[in-house]
Amino acid sequence: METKVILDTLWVVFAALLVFLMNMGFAALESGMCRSKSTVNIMSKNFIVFAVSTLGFFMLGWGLMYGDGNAFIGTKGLFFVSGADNSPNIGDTYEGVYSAISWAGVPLWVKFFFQLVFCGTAATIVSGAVAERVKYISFIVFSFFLTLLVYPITGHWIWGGGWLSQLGFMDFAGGTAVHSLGGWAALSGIMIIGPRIGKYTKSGKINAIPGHSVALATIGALILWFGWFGFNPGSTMAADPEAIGHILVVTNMAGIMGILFATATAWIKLGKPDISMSINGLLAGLVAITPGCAFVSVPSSLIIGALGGVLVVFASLFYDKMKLDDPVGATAVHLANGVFGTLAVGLFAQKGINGNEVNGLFFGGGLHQFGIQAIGIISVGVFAFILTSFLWLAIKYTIGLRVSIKEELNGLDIGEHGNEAYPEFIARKINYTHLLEDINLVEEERSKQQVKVCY
Amino acid sequence: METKVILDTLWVVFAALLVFLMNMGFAALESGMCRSKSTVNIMSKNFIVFAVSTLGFFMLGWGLMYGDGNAFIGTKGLFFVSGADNSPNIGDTYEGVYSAISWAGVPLWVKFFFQLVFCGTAATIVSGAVAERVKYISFIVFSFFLTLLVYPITGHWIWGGGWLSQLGFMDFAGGTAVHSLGGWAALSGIMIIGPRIGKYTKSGKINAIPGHSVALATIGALILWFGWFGFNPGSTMAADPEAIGHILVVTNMAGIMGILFATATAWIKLGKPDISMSINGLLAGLVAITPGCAFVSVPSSLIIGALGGVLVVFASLFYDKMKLDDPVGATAVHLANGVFGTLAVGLFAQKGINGNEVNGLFFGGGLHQFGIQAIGIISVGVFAFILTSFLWLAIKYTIGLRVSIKEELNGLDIGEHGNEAYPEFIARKINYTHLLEDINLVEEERSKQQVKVCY
Amino acid sequence: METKVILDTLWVVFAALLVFLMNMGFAALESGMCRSKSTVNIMSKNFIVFAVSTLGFFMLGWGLMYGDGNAFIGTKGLFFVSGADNSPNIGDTYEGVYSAISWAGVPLWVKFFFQLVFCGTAATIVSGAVAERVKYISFIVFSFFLTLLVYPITGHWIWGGGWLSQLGFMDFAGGTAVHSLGGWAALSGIMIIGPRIGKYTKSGKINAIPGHSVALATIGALILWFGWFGFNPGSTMAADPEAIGHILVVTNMAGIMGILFATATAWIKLGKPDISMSINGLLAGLVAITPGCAFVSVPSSLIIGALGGVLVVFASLFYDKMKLDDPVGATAVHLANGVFGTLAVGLFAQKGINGNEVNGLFFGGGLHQFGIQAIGIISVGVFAFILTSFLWLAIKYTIGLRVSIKEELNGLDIGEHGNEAYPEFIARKINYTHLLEDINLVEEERSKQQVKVCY
Amino acid sequence: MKQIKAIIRPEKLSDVRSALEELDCYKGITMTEVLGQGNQKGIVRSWRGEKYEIDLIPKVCIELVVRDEDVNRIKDTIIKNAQTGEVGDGKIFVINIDEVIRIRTGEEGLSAL
Amino acid sequence: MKQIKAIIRPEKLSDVRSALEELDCYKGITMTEVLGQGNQKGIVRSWRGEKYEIDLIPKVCIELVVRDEDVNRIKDTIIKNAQTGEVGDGKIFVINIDEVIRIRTGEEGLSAL
Amino acid sequence: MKQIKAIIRPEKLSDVRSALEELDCYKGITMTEVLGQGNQKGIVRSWRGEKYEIDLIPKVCIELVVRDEDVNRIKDTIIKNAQTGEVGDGKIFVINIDEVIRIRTGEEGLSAL
Ligand SMILES: Nc1ncnc2c1ncn2[C@@H]1O[C@H](COP(=O)(O)OP(=O)(O)O)[C@@H](O)[C@H]1O
Ligand SMILES: Nc1ncnc2c1ncn2[C@@H]1O[C@H](COP(=O)(O)OP(=O)(O)O)[C@@H](O)[C@H]1O
Ligand SMILES: Nc1ncnc2c1ncn2[C@@H]1O[C@H](COP(=O)(O)OP(=O)(O)O)[C@@H](O)[C@H]1O
Repeated sequence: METKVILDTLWVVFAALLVFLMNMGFAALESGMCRSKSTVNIMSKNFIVFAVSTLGFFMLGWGLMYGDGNAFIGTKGLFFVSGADNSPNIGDTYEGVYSAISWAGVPLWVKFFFQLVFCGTAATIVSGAVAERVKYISFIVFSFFLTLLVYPITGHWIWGGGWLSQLGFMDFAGGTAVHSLGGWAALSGIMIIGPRIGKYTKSGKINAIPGHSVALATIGALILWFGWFGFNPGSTMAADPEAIGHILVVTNMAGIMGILFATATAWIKLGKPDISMSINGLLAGLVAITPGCAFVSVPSSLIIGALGGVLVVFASLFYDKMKLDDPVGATAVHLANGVFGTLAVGLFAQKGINGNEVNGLFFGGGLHQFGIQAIGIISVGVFAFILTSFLWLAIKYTIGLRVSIKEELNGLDIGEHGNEAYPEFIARKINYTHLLEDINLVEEERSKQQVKVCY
Repeated sequence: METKVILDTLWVVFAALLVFLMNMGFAALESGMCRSKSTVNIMSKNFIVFAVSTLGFFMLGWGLMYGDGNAFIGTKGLFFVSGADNSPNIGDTYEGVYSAISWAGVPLWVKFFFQLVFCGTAATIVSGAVAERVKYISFIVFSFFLTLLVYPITGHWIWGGGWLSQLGFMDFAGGTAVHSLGGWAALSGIMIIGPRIGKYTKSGKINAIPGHSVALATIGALILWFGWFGFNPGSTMAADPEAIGHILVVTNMAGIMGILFATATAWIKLGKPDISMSINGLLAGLVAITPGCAFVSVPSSLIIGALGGVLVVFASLFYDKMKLDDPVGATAVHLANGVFGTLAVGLFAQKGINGNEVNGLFFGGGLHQFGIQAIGIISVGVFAFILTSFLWLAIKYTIGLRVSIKEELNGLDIGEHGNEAYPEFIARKINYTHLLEDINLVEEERSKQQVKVCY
Repeated sequence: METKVILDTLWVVFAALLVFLMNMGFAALESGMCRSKSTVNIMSKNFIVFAVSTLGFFMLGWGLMYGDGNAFIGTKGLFFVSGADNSPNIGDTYEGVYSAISWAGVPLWVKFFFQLVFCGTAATIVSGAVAERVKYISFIVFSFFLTLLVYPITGHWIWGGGWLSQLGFMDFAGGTAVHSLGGWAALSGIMIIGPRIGKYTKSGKINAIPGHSVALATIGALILWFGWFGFNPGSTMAADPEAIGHILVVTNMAGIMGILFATATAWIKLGKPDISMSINGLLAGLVAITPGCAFVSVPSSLIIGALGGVLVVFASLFYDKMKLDDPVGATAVHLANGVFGTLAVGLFAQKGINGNEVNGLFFGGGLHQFGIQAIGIISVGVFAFILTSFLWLAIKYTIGLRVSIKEELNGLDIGEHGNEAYPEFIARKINYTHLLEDINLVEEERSKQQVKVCY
Repeated sequence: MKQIKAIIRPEKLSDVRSALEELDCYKGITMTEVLGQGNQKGIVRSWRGEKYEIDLIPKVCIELVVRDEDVNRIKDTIIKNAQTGEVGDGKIFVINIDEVIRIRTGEEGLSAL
Repeated sequence: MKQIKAIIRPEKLSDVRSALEELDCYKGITMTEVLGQGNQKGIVRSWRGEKYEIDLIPKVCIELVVRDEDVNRIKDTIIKNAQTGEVGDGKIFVINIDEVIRIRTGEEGLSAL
Repeated sequence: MKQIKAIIRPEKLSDVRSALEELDCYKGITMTEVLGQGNQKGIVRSWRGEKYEIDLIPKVCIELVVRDEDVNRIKDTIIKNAQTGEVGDGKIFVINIDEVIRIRTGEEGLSAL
């Protein structure tokens, strides 16, 4: 047994560190996809978000999520991961208050770190969506409560022995627990904070705001791809060769189909193979396969990835049409595909794959599992959307959510941080905005002063 | 035995992921070494190439390479890795159609993924060589067939139980199977596609076209260095401590000697320690040691690396003299040093190192092994060069190989992708070309129209 | 036992490679924090430094450090790691001349590689401190002797069975052996080489010289964070699940508290959450926890990290006040926090954590251990400072240490390397220096010629 | 002919340009990114604990060469659309042009505009 | 003295400069990266599914201050080498210069060129 | 009014600007990054083994519009502070300005400076 603990620990630590590296991937991707005047701000957000998440998840999040308790929240060993626990003992030999995760035969701190990097990912997803206008301190506060409260509660339902897991909800690596949760938090955020100045005009025009560095964005995407090989196969939390091999390949297949189909969709629909869509396609495929990666076959993963790749293009266009400004496409990637992927489990799951005992609709399992998946998606969605909306609004009416128009025009880097990302390079403003045409100024009419100082 | 499977799987997965990360290394290196107006294109190529390679290698490549068959190609279990296979059983207990790789005691999908990342590397090598002028779709098509057909066939000869492996050809981690193969495909490519506009003038002048970001290029090189520690030591496909340690050190030694000697050579010959040469020196040393890393001693690795470092400088100058425009030096690195390193096995191999049973020329083994190595190099070279030439030509005369002059002048990013890599930064064109002096325009005289629209 | 060797080897190789990747982290961080006109030079230094370190540590460093010998240096198996050794045998079964490290049950080359990446880190630290003015060749020569001689000798004292280890000096992962040693070498370097032109004026003004790319710097910091998870937990050199889990979490806790407290300190004291301080805060926390990561509890690590985060801000301001120009804050991070962290072991160490047998001051152990820590810090500091000062001065009076004023003004990239990092982007000189006000020109009065050609 | 050279705020460029394009006397424009200093204050930034002020503020310089009789309309259009009333709105300079040639055709004078 | 200010295509700069350097009346040049708009159409780009047009096209502005009698030769050389015949070749403007001073020596007038 | 346009070394900008700011006739400045070529030699660089020369050297162009009577003081201040005596110190050009308008207020003429 001792050897097994070591093997599992090596695997889980390795996987956790790959997921940790996704912090760098998101930082590069998100800043590359935004303007140079916000680079310091985005980098700062992505840099501090893991610090804040660690604090939130350590202080209370872990306990709420994995502490023994009721169907809705953990109630034991709540604070500072300090409950009784004799990990790496498992099964009957386990004695402690974190029994929902006692199946994993690794030391407690290893479990904690592995779960922490997942929690951090959910918080990072939000960062990109509200970028270029959210106040730094407000994002910090939001992330703290997200990781302290929101993520752990729905996490408890799904992975912590809560009601959804009892119901048989299947979410192997976090399509709902991590991605769509982060996506809902992002969605409520962009609805409440509003679009960037210059994005939508009163006359209904949608302005493209191109990212300032495709190099940075692509590097970020490649790092995320790399990290996902920890995210999905690592969720075994055990060094199981067959499962690891299977999930590795399934994950990659979905990712590449996401790339190929998003690229092709953009090429056909928009006329050129826009790289921003290829990147979003990769992530869409990876998100879509996340909940089901251990339960579906390789051919199914090709289909799921391909559908994810198509979906992300249309979702992006849809959000834009709804005037929901999401600079990096976080909602199109994580929300739309987190939902789709979770549903896909109910369609494509196959008995026997990695010991899975459920068949999806397409494999003769009927609509049963699909229904459960839908219940999970909706309940997590409603809960998360309401709670995060409340959080965003509470922040808005206390410390404020959005920087001033003047600061937004000059860039958050100078206003919020007193730094410039590239002080030596001469930049031009690509998106010369017709200021008085901008939809943001409608609501500003009340506060004329603000318009006054906006230049 | 079970434990050994787990250990080997952990090691192989870890190594495979390091090699996977080389995708990011190549993306950064290649785009950094080209102009900013091609950055989106290069990033897109390096991003989609692994997707295409996965498809090619999955659909047929794996079967051709590792399927049981004859001395030239695999014929069983050809499509979709769907042949019978009871991995991780090895040796006598193995039952299946991929017996050439049945020595590796890991699950089939792990084998597949490990081999896939090598296949992907070969395809990526080509990307840099034909950069800044090849059509995006044409590169995609070429990569597909390279990984579906060319790489697997020569791979079968070398690693799949084919005639070269029967002959005793030694290529531990792919100096010929991966690097020089990619190099030959690159060479035929740059011969057929021709140099970038502005590179060579009719009067014989060679214009330097500096890369747009040394930062990006160096980061890429450091990631490649990191990835190589998966590439070479991982090729054990088994968690063998002695072998891993030895190969790790030998690989690093060759790499650092490559850096030091290329830097010194450039310093002496060209007057300054040009970083582009230091980077190419690293890669040269790493490629040169790749085929022999398990068979040569640490002192030998120092020599091989040093020779690789010198070779790459002269090879770069030679290709330029031959008017073979290779923006990133892919041929000087992967072809010249892949060939050199494979020959070096015949010179430096030593009995007893990691169970090796052959002595090279310098250790009393005579010319025997050297001869076999030469046969392997030549046969793979001739085959790959002809087949890839045919592929490039077929593409040229169907969908076309090269973008229009106008598009090349404006940059492929806008023409092919409708994106700009750095839309906010003001860039200047470094290499103001004397258009009418350019050798490309000679062949254009036939098609005057094209010249007309070129501005 | 065999399985244990494999497990330990996998872990050590994995950890070593994470530390290796810190080369990329430092390269990105340091170049991002300096001006674009020095980018090629910094990248070149960080690229070649691992090559030089490998050579130095291979030729003699390893032998001096781990060879059996006296309390001050190793004397057996000195050159080329060629002493007798039957690793991975350990304990009584070990026969060889590197007994100080015979406790680690991995093959010799794995030990060597693991120690090498630490040695390389020490050399890299220096690189950032003397950046933007040191001659390339001079830095190469210094690094060679640092890794050949200085690092190994103090390393022998601490880890090689020398007098400090006999005394009971505790430095788990190298707060003194690596970080403060590198810091002392950096400090003597910046004292002898003097500040960059434009940094300090005769009238006492301190000019900020902002880094040219916050994106690059932040990416570098995130990679360093990732690498540190190899640095600290890897120093177990054994796949010990409990220890790995503990050290992982403790390291991360210190890092995040470093971020949070440095950010807050900067926000309060300087008015804005300057990202350069957040980054330095992370590194400060990580350095501070390095020596004690295996000996202190999680709560203690929170405190140590927080103190490190505050310390680094004040240390940065202090160095600037002393007119010690350290472009990237290497001394504030590695020296100040290496010293602080090593002392902190004497305060926070707790019996029982990972088999530790010593209590620090705060846990009832009295001042005993604190005293030993102080002795270690002082002796290593004095020795390293004197020896490296001597080295810098020897270089200064032979091949010269600093580039000419003209070259410094134009940037080292062109002068030293004949390259430009970003030849296509139009850059402006942010820090237009009042040349005749600069303190550097005082000492130049002697050599008027030099002033003449300086424009 | 006259060259009208205006230094304006970058945010105002779009408004100015679309207004100009509606004038029939508008023929073309050339624009440069510049840095300017006048009455407007700069912004303080910091790096590693030290503050520094960039008192040169990014502006856009637009140049239009127009017929003498169109100078006023162009001027007025620029003023109307670039004005915010805050310090830093910029300046317009008018300079005499001796000759204009269109490179494509070699035309000179008014028809080259 | 006159300032000859020409807006040309970036690709043509090398050809123009090497032709100018062969003239004995060539003394020096100052060049700026600019963006221009005239009859030439812009290029459409896209980002995340939305198209946008950059109708300001990168051009190079070269300025040479020359003696009055050399204006024509310079002008002709520029036209000859910058012309492609396609829309967007650019313009040449000639402006009168009152004074020229060489900073290095303080020389004024023609000898300062 | 006159426009004083000076091409100077980037390193000298700080010295020139702080000297100018001490003059009471100094009102504002606009600056552009330019590349210049004259008597000064370029620097040779290399890439992947091939050398290339960038003979266009980075310079800064400063423009000040001033009253006629202030031209000489400004000129002298620039010369004094931008001069190093080495080739490449740059040039000053003086150009006549017909009109000046302050966009913020619409003021014209001298009061607009
Ligand atoms: N005398 C001048 N010469 C050249 N440029 C000037 C002059 N005065 C102002 N400018 C330019 O006009 C811009 C705006 O001027 P400023 O004095 O700040 O605002 P305002 O004109 O509203 O008082 C400056 O940033 C500078 O580029
Ligand atoms: N009236 C003008 N004032 C200033 N610049 C102009 C004017 N007309 C044209 N330009 C500049 O000349 C460039 C080329 O002009 P364009 O009208 O596109 O081509 P062509 O002169 O061949 O018809 C423009 O991009 C712009 O920079
Ligand atoms: N005739 C000219 N027209 C326009 N710019 C010029 C001219 N001559 C020189 N310059 C500018 O002045 C700069 C310095 O000139 P240069 O001849 O190198 O030095 P110096 O004036 O000290 O002899 C050049 O880089 C160029 O920008």
